[in-house]
Amino acid sequence: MPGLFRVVRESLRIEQAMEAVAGPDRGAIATFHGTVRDHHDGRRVLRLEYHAYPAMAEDVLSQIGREVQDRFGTGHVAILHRIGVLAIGETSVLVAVAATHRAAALAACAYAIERLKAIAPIWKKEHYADGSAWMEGSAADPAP
Amino acid sequence: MPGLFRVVRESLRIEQAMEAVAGPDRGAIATFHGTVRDHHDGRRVLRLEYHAYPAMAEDVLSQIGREVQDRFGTGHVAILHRIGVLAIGETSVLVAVAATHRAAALAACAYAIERLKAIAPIWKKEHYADGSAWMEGSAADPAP
Amino acid sequence: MRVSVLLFARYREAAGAPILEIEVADPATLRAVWDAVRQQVPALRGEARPLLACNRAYARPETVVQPGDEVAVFPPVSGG
Amino acid sequence: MRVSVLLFARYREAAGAPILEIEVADPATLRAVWDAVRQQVPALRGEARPLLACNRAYARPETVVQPGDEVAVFPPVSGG
Repeated sequence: MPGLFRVVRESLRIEQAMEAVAGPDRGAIATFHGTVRDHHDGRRVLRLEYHAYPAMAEDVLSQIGREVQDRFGTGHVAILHRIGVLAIGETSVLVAVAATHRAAALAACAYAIERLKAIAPIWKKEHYADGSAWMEGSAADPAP
Repeated sequence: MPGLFRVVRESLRIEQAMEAVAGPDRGAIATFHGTVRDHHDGRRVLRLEYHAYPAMAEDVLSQIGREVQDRFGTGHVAILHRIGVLAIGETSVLVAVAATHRAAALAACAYAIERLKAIAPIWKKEHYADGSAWMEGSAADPAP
Repeated sequence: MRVSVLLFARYREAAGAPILEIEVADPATLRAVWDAVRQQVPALRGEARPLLACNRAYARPETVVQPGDEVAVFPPVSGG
Repeated sequence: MRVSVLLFARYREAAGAPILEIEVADPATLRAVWDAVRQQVPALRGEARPLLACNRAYARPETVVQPGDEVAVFPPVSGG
């Protein structure tokens, strides 16, 4: 299956995700970039730290790619997540989906980022001027 | 108002659109890229030619930016359309929307490309091995 | 009243020119302008869905054209 | 039966180590493994929603752990 599913420490580059999904038989590419915001719930954020269970996270991202194939009919999916300490404005996650038509590309891209947030074993820690806090999601337990 | 709305002859670069919309208070950027496909309705396409009413097209793209602001609450929108002759795989249109949260960015991006296709005074001509044909959309007359 | 009409895409190819200079009775509506264009370009006589614009904005056929207005007619759009 | 349990994020900080070696009666379920982890790490005793994984896939508490399985426990995820 085509596709690129990685958890990495280096800066994420949109070109890498685009190249992994583009092709002459596809007319549409939708992408999503999560970037580090300088605030959360009214509190000033200085930087973020992402931690992962990398081997399982890459398996889960690949699984999301298979779900996209089943639901939207395209296997041209790239999902990249960065870990480590990120500064404000840096990209923490990148999703790119290419498809023949735009509706599938746009819907699949939105689906993939929702699924990533619900099931990828990755955690975010927010750092403030006076401390830090782990974020924990509220999604249902992904166990089958 | 922030935003970038252009009809250009040069290659479209995703970096230009991203830079125009990104910022430290926004955690999400959604993009859409329309690229030239090598087929349409079962027919092999050799290249595409885009023609526009450039001054009006840029006004219409700016109007779409204002619609996005009204509906999705973000003015961080870039819409770039290329004109001239494009080879297979080249990008004909680029939309980027940044917002505080992902739902708004994703929905606004999908909205902007739909509106562009419905109302921007731009036309596509497909070139085949044995001729060419203007494409014409089926959207309702945009007159108020 | 003399009006310069911008043509685009297939209409431009049909007319063989990007701009047509037409004469219409004053005051003229966009509908009258379009009728004069079709008179001058036989290939456009069968057009069912022309889009009309005045000063770079879509406009209805009833719109009255003022001297100096930028008037354009073109087929349904297909960008993206 | 000896099981190595991978911990992540807040659980790792609570335990002060990325891996815990625990002893459980054979055959052991993931629930028994988690109970043993909580026994060893008092700070995790109040955890209501641990996620459990076996061989890099989410698994239910009833899952029986085989020797050599890669077992992990971690809090609700928050990537993106």
